[in-house]
Amino acid sequence: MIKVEAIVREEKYEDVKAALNDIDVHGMTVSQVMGCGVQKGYTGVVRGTKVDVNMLPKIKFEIVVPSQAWVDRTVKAIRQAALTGKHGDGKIFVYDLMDTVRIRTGQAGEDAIYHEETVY
Amino acid sequence: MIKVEAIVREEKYEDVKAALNDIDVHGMTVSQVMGCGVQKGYTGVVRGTKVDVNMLPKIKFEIVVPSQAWVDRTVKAIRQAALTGKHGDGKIFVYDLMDTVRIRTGQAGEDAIYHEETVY
Amino acid sequence: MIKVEAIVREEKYEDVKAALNDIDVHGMTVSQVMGCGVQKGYTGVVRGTKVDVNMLPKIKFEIVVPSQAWVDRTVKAIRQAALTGKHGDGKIFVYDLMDTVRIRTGQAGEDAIYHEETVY
Amino acid sequence: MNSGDIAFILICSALVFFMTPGLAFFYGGLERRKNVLNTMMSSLFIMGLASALWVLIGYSLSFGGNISGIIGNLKLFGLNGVGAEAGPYSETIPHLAFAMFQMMFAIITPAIITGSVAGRMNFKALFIFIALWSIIVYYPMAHMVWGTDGLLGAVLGSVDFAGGTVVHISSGVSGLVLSIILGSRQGYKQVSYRTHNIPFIILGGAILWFGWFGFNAGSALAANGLAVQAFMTTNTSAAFAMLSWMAIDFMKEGKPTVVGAVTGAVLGLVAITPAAGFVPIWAAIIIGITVSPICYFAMSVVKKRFGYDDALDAFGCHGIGGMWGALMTGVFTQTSINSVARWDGLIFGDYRLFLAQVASILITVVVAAVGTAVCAFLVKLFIPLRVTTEEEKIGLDLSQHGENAYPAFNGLD
Amino acid sequence: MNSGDIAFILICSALVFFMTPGLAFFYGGLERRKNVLNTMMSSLFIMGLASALWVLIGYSLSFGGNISGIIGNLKLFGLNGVGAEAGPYSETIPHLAFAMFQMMFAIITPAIITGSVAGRMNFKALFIFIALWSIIVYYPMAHMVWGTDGLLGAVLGSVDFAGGTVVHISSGVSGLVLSIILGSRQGYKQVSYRTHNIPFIILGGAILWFGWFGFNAGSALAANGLAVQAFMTTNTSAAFAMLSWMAIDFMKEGKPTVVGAVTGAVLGLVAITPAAGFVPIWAAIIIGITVSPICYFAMSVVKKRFGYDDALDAFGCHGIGGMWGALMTGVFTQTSINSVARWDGLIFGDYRLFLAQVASILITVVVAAVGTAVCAFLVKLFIPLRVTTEEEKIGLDLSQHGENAYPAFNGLD
Amino acid sequence: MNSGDIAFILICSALVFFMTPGLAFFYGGLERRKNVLNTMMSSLFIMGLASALWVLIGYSLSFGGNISGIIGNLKLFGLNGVGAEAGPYSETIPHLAFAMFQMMFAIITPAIITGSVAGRMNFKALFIFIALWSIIVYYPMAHMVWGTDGLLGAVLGSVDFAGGTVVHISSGVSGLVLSIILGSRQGYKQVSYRTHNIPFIILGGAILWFGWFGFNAGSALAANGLAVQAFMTTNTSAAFAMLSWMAIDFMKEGKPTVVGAVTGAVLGLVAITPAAGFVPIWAAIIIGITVSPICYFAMSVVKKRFGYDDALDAFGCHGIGGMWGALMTGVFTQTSINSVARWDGLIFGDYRLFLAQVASILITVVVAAVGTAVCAFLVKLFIPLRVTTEEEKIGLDLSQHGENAYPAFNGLD
Ligand SMILES: Nc1ncnc2c1ncn2[C@@H]1O[C@H](COP(=O)(O)OP(=O)(O)O)[C@@H](O)[C@H]1O
Ligand SMILES: Nc1ncnc2c1ncn2[C@@H]1O[C@H](COP(=O)(O)OP(=O)(O)O)[C@@H](O)[C@H]1O
Ligand SMILES: Nc1ncnc2c1ncn2[C@@H]1O[C@H](COP(=O)(O)OP(=O)(O)O)[C@@H](O)[C@H]1O
Repeated sequence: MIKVEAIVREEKYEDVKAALNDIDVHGMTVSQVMGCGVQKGYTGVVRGTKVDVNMLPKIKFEIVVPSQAWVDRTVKAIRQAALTGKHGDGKIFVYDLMDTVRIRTGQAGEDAIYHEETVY
Repeated sequence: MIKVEAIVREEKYEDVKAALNDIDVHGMTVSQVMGCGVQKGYTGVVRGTKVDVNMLPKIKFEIVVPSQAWVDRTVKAIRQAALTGKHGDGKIFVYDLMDTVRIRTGQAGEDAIYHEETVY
Repeated sequence: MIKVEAIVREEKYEDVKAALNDIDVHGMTVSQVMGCGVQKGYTGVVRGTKVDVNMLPKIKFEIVVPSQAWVDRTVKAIRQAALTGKHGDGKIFVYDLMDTVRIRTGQAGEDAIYHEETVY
Repeated sequence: MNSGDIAFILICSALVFFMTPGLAFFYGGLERRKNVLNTMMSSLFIMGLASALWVLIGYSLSFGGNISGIIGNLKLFGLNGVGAEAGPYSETIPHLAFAMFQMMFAIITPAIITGSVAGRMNFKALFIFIALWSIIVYYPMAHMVWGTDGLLGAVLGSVDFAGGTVVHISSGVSGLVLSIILGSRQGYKQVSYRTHNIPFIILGGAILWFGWFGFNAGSALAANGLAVQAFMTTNTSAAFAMLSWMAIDFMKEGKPTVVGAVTGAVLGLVAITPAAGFVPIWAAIIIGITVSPICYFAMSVVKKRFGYDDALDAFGCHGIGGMWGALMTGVFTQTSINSVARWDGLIFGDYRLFLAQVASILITVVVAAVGTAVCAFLVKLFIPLRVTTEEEKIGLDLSQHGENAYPAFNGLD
Repeated sequence: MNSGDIAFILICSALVFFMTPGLAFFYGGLERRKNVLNTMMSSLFIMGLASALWVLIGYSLSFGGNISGIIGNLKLFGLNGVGAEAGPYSETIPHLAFAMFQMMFAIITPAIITGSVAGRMNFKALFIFIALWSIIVYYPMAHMVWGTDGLLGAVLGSVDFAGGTVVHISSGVSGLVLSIILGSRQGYKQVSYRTHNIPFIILGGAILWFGWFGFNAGSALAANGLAVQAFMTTNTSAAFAMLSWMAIDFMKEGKPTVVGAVTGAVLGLVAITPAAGFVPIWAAIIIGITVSPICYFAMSVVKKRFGYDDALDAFGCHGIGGMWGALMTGVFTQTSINSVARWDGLIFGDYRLFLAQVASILITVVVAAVGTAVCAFLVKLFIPLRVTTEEEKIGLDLSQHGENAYPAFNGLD
Repeated sequence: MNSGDIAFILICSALVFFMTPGLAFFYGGLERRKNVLNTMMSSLFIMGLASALWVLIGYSLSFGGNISGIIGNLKLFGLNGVGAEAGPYSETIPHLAFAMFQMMFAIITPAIITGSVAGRMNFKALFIFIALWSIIVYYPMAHMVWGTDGLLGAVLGSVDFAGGTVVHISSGVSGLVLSIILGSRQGYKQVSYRTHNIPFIILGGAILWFGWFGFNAGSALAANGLAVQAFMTTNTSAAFAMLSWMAIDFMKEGKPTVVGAVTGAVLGLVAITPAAGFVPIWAAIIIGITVSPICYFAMSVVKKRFGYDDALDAFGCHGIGGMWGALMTGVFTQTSINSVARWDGLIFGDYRLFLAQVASILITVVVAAVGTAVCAFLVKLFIPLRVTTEEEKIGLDLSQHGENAYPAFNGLD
């Protein structure tokens, strides 16, 4: 069990989601975060006064996959979809997991994230 | 130090919190996330036009506990409280931690999450 | 690669950010979370009726650093900035990472988080 | 016909109309996020339903003819014959203008009820309930209080300037009864219900206060000195009630709350409604100061003691506040201000009006309570009143309307 | 001069003014979060631009003099000579009051267009487009329909009480044409566009309904029986259209949506606009009930079939709804209600008004479509109509205005 | 008595009333999220407090009797004797209607001040400050400018149509002084303060503009040609000021901001206030165009240079904009438009009105500055003016009111 955590640009949210779907990654958890790094934001203007906006909205994807092979595919897909080539494209962090449990069935380990049919 | 991370249905938030309290887990961090998996959302209608909602709001609990025994208790409590038996009940992910520090006291390791009296 | 995750008081957000800047940590991801622990919230009043607020807004910082030395510096800086001495100051959790990738360049490992010039 | 009066009543009608969306925001802000749309919609659909019913039969049943002082008849069906000429209720404005102004009251009154049952009522059941309630409770109430030869007004001699009994007591009591029939929300008492959007409460409260000028001053049915008097008593009562709630908050918790201040202002408006065009300004000060502690007590102590779940305090605000206002009208009315009142109030040494007010309040309580029970019973024959446990948990926005109020605020658009 | 009429028109002007920010919220709530400010600003800046143009040349070109029944002249430049005395359009109010009331229509009409092009139009291009469109489409339309010796009104004999053709058809059709010229938003059809803030839609819809009383009743230009009649038909149509949309939602999805109910109410208001002061109340009921299914069909089926991206349905609501209203005016008008109409409607046995209405609709469609194409062409000579792909992705709030609507709601402000 | 005039003043009073919650939203949207409720409440509680004071002593001290041209007396305590008959200020409306209309000005004026001190003032201290300020600054100002035999108006001959000095200069200058006494917010200059909810700014701005029609046109105290003139100059100035701010934004940053456009509109409204019923429409265009750059300079350059923390620019908008308007009134006034002015403006060759205006501005500045210092000193004797450092960090919503504006938006309610 490995977790791939990607921080990407807000406007890339739909592209990344689509790219993950394309490689058959359907399970994911997404959240809104703020980030800074090399890219340091922009300067807004409120009533003529400059205002620094140095935390930018980013999207965090968390995807748990069963193997390193899946990690590679996932990272590749995300990179392709999220790339603009400009500073601020984001980072991908990879973590090891001890265990996973599917609440519905109680399945643990790989079974917990293995996907049968997708249900609407 | 082990982190239990549970993604559950939004409407189960209060039940899970209560279940954790019951087994004397009082420290936790909670956030709003969106998720998809086997359960793929629903179809809304805006002015007669179908609109797919395929990311559903979920609640993420993060609970750091000192031992595997606590992990088991915690996972069990969450599962019981969060279960509906339908797709979308969520997942529990378990991670290993290198260290923990309590900001207030500087205590590290288990002490950092050990709870004295609860203070209002 | 190590991740330092700090949960701090909402009103300490700017202080912590400044403290991190001071020790030259520029890359970070921040999000809003809710938390409870020893500190159990406060009691509000709506139209004369007491209302318990037992999840308090907190800020989560996630900072990936290359080495244990950086972890120590970072933890120290955060502690100093976030400390009030009262319950609820928060916790710092430290995790091991398997890998890191910079989306823009594809760099992995330390290079992924190493910062060249900061760009606006 | 007087163009100044017509202009005034037209604009006042628009102001009263605007109060119903104001109420939607007032209530919507008080509710939990997952129920905000359902809460707002519960007021909004009535802008459609009650308008339609009013045009078809409501005006006729309320103000057309008279059957035993209880209700009108159907001679004015479809506003037939209600046109540009003056009607029986005012000589200076078209009959249709009077019907229109009154329509706005028939919209907001049932909307008030919905505050009591927020968070758990089946929307379809609510739709039918409101239609029935308009016919079974509202039209008779309007007739009895304001109609030609109405029982409470013309016969008994009680007075109600802009709807203390017709609007506030009737809706507040109906809300209470319906909320008891429905039962409490899940986890009521264990879980704390916080407001989800206080700026919306402020917005709603501000629109209500703004519109209330049309409500009360407009009830003079002319742009004259009486309208000015009603306008001033209205604002004065609201102002003092706001301050008096702030004082209670301050004394009890050390901090005046925003929700409390807005609630206080609304209470002042409720309480002055029956009295607005009958009492002197100093009486409005007294009415405003006293209504807040009384309703504070009802909402925080009585509600808890008896354990009913009057979710957004329709009863605590409008029921109790309306009764207090109607009583005080019996205390402070001066026939010299408005000769529609037959007798002076208690404080001026005459007890007759006061007794008429008490009788009028009691009859209103009975009509509202029994009428609501009957309506609920009828609806229940066809459709469950309450949503399922699961629907309630998920929230009524999604379960009743398939919508999410602010998907972008934790979603990603 | 009549002070009642002056008071009425002044307040009605304020009410119509308030509709434009109402529209900003109605549209803003419907858009995605990243475009909400741009969407609102697209209505707001017109409060500045159209007011300025109107004072300088707009009123003169619309209502000053007459060139071939098509447009006015520049004799009243800068409102020169338009003052406290009565003007040619009403004897009981100052000429300047008439110019002011009409100004409010010249503001909201172009604002409606912007709903069609939300989410992708360059703000600077929109600014210039709106200025051109006011001159090329709006002033001629206002003149032709309402001006002395105007082609559609005075000459052809078609009627338009408060702006079915001038306001709604012209803006709706222009929106459609401009949205086709611009092309669809990125990912249109693949990605689903959800509303981002339904309470704002409710707020905007409520302000629109509230202001519409000024729009329609004020168009009587006096506080008289006709104004009362227009007020009542307006509310009645809105109410029935809301209920009829709720019925469709219920039949199709089992759940009435909040967005649908508000949309229905707005449709009822659109459709009754040309008819408000010409038809009996029962006709308003019919107009209200029928407009919702027709527009529902246009928005959900026709739009999909043809694939144009009328983002917030300016065409589906105002274009289609306006046409239906103008047609129905030809069906239900009674000269006995308002003798401005030369002939009775179709249902009363006379086909002449109906034909005039059809002709008037067709001419309006042509003027709006051609005028819009011309304006877009002119703008394009200097500035691209559309934002870049990247700007569109990032959102128009940041790319066009450098702002973020609610930074605190996922930010940490 | 004229029913048209009464209708007009009643509705205008309601419109002006509505401006105060409008201001609450305008200010609330500009503030940081953690202070939004406190910022809104700072306007709201004044709806209670200033109304109560006005009824008790305010009207009497402002408009009852005359002591040395500086202040009235207490003969009209509790509005005693102010009733349905005409009063000394207008023959066509009841005396009480005039008192009511004026009350709305006494509410909004102190509310404006609170913009300067947002984010750091102790709420209890603010409460007492506002009470004192009303008595020490506002009532004298109102008397001096508008009261019988008032120093600035009747004696000196300066004119102020709807409150340039009384309302805007007095509140803006007081805000500046109070913000200096309080000191800057923590981290002012280091940390950037962003607006937290721009749609609320739009909503507030729109309500202000809408209500301002009542403010300015209503100041004619009758529904007549002068009211129409004031209405038109008001809208015209707002429109051109909005456009002129957009032009500045465009020239300086390449993008017109939404906050800027709304700010510009408000500036146009401020500047035209003293002039509305005295100047021709072309002068309103000039006043509108010029006020934005002047205030832009004050807010962006002067404020930075001197380093005071006028948080939401009450001084930058109302102080500076009001002075500019009062000056321009001395330039463009035409006695032929309104014979209340004794002399024509500078541009028509007479310097006397201009000098009177300058004197009136200076006196207002002194009264406001000294009065504010005195009030602040008095309050400080009993209670600290400023919250503690920790309370400021946590936010004033929680620390002053125990509330959280939108708990559900990052909470989980
Ligand atoms: N050391 C870090 N720890 C955690 N998150 C980081 C770190 N560095 C960058 N990030 C996240 O990645 C985002 C993009 O990083 P940035 O350095 O601006 O761009 P790039 O990776 O293209 O050089 C940041 O906004 C932040 O959310
Ligand atoms: N592979 C995954 N990685 C991260 N989060 C996941 C993953 N799979 C599922 N989730 C999270 O768990 C939630 C529930 O999963 P889902 O597959 O829909 O239901 P179930 O576990 O009952 O089959 C999702 O909405 C998502 O937030
Ligand atoms: N066991 C835990 N797991 C995850 N988060 C925790 C845990 N304990 C505390 N936290 C987080 O740390 C915050 C502060 O903890 P708390 O115990 O209240 O204060 P202190 O650390 O000062 O004793 C909590 O609000 C919560 O977000």
